Amino acid sequence: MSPKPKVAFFDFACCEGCQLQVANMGEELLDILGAIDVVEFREVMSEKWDQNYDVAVVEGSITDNHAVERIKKIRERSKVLIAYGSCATIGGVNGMKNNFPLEEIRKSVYGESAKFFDTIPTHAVGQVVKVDYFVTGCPVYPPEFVKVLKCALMGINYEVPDYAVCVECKLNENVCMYERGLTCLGPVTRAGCNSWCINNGNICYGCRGMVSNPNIKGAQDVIARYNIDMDLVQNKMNMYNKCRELNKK
Amino acid sequence: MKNLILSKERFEHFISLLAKKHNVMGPVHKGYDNFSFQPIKTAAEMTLKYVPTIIPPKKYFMPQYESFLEYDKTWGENMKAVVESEALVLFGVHTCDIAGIKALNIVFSDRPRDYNYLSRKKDVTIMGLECNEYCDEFASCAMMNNHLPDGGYDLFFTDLGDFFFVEVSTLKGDVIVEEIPVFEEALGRHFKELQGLRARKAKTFTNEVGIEYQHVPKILSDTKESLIWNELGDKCLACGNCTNVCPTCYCFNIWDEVNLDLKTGKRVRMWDSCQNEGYAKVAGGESFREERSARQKHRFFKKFKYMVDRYARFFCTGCGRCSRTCMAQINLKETLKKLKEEYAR
Amino acid sequence: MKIQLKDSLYTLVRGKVLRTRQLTELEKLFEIALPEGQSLDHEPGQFVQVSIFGVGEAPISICSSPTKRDSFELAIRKVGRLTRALHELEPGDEVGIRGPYGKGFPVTLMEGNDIMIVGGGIGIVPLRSLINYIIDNRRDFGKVDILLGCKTPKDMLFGDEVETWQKRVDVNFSCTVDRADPDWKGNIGLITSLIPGVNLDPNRTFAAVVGPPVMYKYVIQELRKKQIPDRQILVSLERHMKCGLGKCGHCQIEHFYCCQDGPVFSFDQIKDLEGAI
Amino acid sequence: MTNRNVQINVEYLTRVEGHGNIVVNVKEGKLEKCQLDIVESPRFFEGMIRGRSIFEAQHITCRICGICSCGHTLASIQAAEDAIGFTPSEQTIRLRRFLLHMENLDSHLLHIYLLVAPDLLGVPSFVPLIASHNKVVRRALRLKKTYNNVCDILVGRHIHPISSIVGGFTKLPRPKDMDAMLDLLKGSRPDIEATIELAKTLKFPDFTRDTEYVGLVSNDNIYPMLMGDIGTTDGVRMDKYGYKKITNEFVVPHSSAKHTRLSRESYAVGALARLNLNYNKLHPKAKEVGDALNFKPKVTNPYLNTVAQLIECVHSLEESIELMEEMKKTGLNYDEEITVGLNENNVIPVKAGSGVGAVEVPRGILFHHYEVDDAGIIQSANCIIPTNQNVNNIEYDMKKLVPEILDKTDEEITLALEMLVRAYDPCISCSAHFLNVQFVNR
Ligand SMILES: Cc1cc2nc3c(=O)[nH]c(=O)nc-3n(C[C@H](O)[C@H](O)[C@H](O)COP(=O)(O)OP(=O)(O)OC[C@H]3O[C@@H](n4cnc5c(N)ncnc54)[C@H](O)[C@@H]3O)c2cc1C
Ligand code: SF4
Ligand code: SF4
Ligand code: SF4
Repeated sequence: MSPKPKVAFFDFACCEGCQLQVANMGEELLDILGAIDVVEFREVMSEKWDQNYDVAVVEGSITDNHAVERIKKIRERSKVLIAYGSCATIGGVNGMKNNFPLEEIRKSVYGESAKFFDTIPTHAVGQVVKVDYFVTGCPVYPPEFVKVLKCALMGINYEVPDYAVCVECKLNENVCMYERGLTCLGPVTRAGCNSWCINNGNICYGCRGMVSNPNIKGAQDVIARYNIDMDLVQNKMNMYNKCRELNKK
Repeated sequence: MKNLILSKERFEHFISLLAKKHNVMGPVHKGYDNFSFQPIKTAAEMTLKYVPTIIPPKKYFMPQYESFLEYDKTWGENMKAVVESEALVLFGVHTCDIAGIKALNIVFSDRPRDYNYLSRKKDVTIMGLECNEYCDEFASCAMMNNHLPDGGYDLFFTDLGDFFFVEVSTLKGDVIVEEIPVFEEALGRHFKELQGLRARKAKTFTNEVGIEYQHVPKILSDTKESLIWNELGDKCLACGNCTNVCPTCYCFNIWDEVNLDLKTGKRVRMWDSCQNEGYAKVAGGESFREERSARQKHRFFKKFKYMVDRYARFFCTGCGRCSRTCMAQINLKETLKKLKEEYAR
Repeated sequence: MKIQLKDSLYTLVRGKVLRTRQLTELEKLFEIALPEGQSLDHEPGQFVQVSIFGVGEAPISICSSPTKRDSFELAIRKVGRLTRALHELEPGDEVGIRGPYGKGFPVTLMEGNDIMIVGGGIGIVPLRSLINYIIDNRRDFGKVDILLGCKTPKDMLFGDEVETWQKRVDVNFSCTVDRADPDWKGNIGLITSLIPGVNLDPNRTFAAVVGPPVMYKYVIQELRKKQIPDRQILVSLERHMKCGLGKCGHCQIEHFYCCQDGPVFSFDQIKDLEGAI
Repeated sequence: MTNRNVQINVEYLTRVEGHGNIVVNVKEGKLEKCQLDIVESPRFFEGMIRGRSIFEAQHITCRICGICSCGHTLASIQAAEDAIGFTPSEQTIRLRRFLLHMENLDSHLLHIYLLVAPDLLGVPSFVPLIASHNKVVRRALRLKKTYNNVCDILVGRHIHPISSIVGGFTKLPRPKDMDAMLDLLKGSRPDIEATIELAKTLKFPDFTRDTEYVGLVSNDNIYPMLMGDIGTTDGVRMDKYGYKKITNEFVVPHSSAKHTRLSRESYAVGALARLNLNYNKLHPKAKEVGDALNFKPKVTNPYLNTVAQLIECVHSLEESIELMEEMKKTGLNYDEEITVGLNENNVIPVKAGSGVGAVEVPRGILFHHYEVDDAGIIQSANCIIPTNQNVNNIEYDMKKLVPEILDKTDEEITLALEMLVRAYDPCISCSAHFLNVQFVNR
């Protein structure tokens, strides 16, 4: 490859855990830095870049008008745009905001001063501008991030697995949560995290977004067997996936 | 054919000695009545009365994930076909799982032969273990005629109270019993006890579904249009668990993984499932089994018809894993029963 | 322990791209040679697995005739990850090749008989291999009819070659498009409309049909009307394939593996199979 | 000089998103305006968590911040358990303390190496250091990776820990896991020692301002991180339920971050505050390092927060090794492994109540407060983040600092202010980002 590609990292509303996840890769990070030229990375760098980016890596959801303008500008300046982390790819936990009327939730947190805050319903980055690569997960699974980065550098596309987390979970030989009497969102959630949460004894919360053709009715039937309030189930499904609804319009 | 006995007192000793010389895998309790084949060093780590493991022993023959080609941009000289293999002893394999291994053997030794599978197969020693009772209500091993030992192992153990009756089936097995001198010759009374057990089993292990398995292919072809398939489709979440845990499912996917230098890399394969979205999709967007009902139907037909047509062997062992694992409670035995009722009408 | 295998099903041989030619906006033709002048030695209708390092592998029909021995040709439509990368290749670049795989057209069985070729859209790709084989061995076959159809005239692959077939005295050629442009002089309409007009002796006719999935049903109906026996109707099926060797399971059609038992089947073999056509 | 006019407006790269602002206005040598605005892009966590099960609380609120997600997790769990009246086991508490140490190590090292060191070495970021100080960068990454790996073993991952939940842990480390963690921790000692050596060579600006330092205090001998009362260097002491009296949140017109004050105009939290309050409870090895670095509480130079962090690192490392070794000796009770999703099994009974969690996270004391109904559904929530508590104190620091350095150049003043703010290790995620400085209309 000619000169090393210029890569910039940006963040919007999020916890910045995903960029930390990248920073946490240890010395492997230096291998990555050997393959690319990081020109902007706000969390750890003061340097700035005024030309176009070969690759923009974007984290976080779009939650106010300012952000809409900013992401549009980033898109214009970038050849390739990677959205990483659930906030960016599917709206993630920020989407829970959309469960409430905007006015109401602003007041509930900021009371009188609510009017100072410009806010719009939470959008995933891909719901505002075109995204070339998606790395879902809250936080991202570093091996997948590296995989996608390599695809971007090679100029080939990456498809987020469209099969359930259960596939990886079974391959890891976990005891299924349903056998333990617990519900789990694995069956409707896209794989690619190597069933991270279940390997560690927790259930799947659906942070990677739903498979393209989930059997929602079937899943509700399954969960309903456990005598749980349907609202709670709905809440659970919406924890990361609320922004899906914006697509339907 | 050689028959031996191993007294229960010596069993622990046997396993410890075996584990000193070999990599031994045995059924280990993972909690919640789930088991898994895991490396073991002592008999105490194993649970011999176990419900079929989450994943069958096929993982030792075709690992969930394996790389089989290392190559780079220069193509020719640096390309290496590789296989990761290790000599293993599998202890305590149930007859249903042995039947599963036999089914896989056929697929991978059918020409053209898959040497990744075959070289691993060569490295595995199989020590079977008889089920004296049903593991649970999901099993249908009697219907599939897999509840009794029928070859496919090196040694076979039957628990007869104070001792194990040990059938030495191959030279490989014989080498092991010779190198670990804890076995005694089987005498007439031992054979008698074995026959006693088999007679008891003949009474308890009866066809669970009430269909002679030879008839299943016909029943399936005649109920192709049945609404039962749609019912399964409505319930199924397409999670793929039923196929991933099945001892005879062998589908896989292939892709390339490059290293960060973008110059070297490998080609890998990972288990795939006919239940997954995209499994049968071709360029142009057409998917040959877009409906979940069609995928479920494919699964049943593959087990009970297609593979029978191709290899004259059923690709269901009756282990019950698919039903046990399905959170949508799609049950193989129940489904077959329903199909039969419909067929009879 | 990692062992190196002497022989593996998955080893690739090196293919060198000799020439490329853009056929249409989406399709490109590649001429590829194996090392040391080795011949691929395929049957018409067979396919190879083509690899690009780090990107992957895909089954592609061989579209040149086996009579052309020092190189072979592939016509590739740009649809996804690998095919897009293939389109970037230039003469001199290398690809990995495995194969040839599968069952092609049973040319020895077909010899001495009349041949009818029905191709729709990209179906012409595997058929081109057969057509050129027949033309190169023309006197071994009886009467030859070629019927081609595509969406619009500019989608017609191998246009100049098709013209030479059209001009030959030893083949009967006809062609149709769904939508014509002003320069079009041929037929307009579905390919099925061409079949009734063909004069044939069903007992000594082999029909080779390749096209998009929807086409088969209607074309076969017409052929059966012409009384061509099912075992003499040959089709080539496309399925998702990964290994090409009857192992990975993706291409299964009932008890057949499309990659090993096909992709060319006689209609007789598959007519009762669920989801084949 | 004294009649100088200075107007500084620190514009952040993220200014566009409205994270934060430093505004300094000196007119004719007189400081007219000096404020730190946090105009954080609001995410409404406290609002959107309403209506959710208490068992989901920690899962959601840890997403407030990726750096201190373990801290948020533990504060949230504490509040949740408090609200439903659940008492965690001794074993659980030990493991939680251990987890908090890992986060402390990870976060402090990130701050020391990636954020402070470039300032002190005169480069804009750690990237140029890869070439000039490759060994140092490698050590930093290695250290971070080590504590991350420990977290991976213990709770699945460091960012948004998986297995630490209300009630305990969903997965407990097996003996071989404990060995692996101990190996990692002990293996990191040489790198920590090298870090101390590096710190000895660094020079920090000379500036002091006495303020009130706030943190957890306790009556036992444990350096309080996970549990305790609230105490201050001005002698205030109260239980955690009084947190609102301590933080005295008030809104100032220029900032969205709620400001806090206690006995005086402002107070500080963080490593420096903790050392000023509990220095004698530190692990002996940490005290040794403190002596070697000439750290003598009460220290009132805010820039030395970085040194305090390093001393705390030694404490966290040594105490976590001791904790793990003890647990290895006694063994763990694996029956305590639990999973509660939506409380399907009623593993943990719920009841209506109100609960507070007060935990020392790397940047200072963090409060979570939930009210739940009898079904365990959250009715209201309140989270007070350390950086918010520090904002007011930083402003007062700046007000004292600016007049002292008016003789310096614009660049120097800006750098001194930036370094001051950075020294507090403002939670990069929950609060502002201080990278780009602009002088306006000087
Ligand atoms: C026997 C056979 C002969 C073929 N001959 C030709 C040919 O001569 N020229 C040509 O252009 N194409 C041919 N194809 C189709 C070609 O294999 C696919 O277009 C190719 O695999 C897509 O790969 P990709 O990486 O570009 O697409 P991807 O990015 O992997 O996916 C794009 C789409 O292609 C589908 N797809 C992926 N892999 C396959 C596969 N192995 N088979 C079918 N669809 C797939 C995917 O489901 C997806 O819908 C043939 C296919 C078969 C089975
Ligand atoms: S635990 Fe969850 S992800 Fe795993 S198999 Fe069960 S449902 Fe699927
Ligand atoms: S396990 Fe059950 S839900 Fe999952 S794919 Fe199989 S049948 Fe469907
Ligand atoms: S189909 Fe079900 S019962 Fe039959 S072998 Fe597979 S998992 Fe076992």
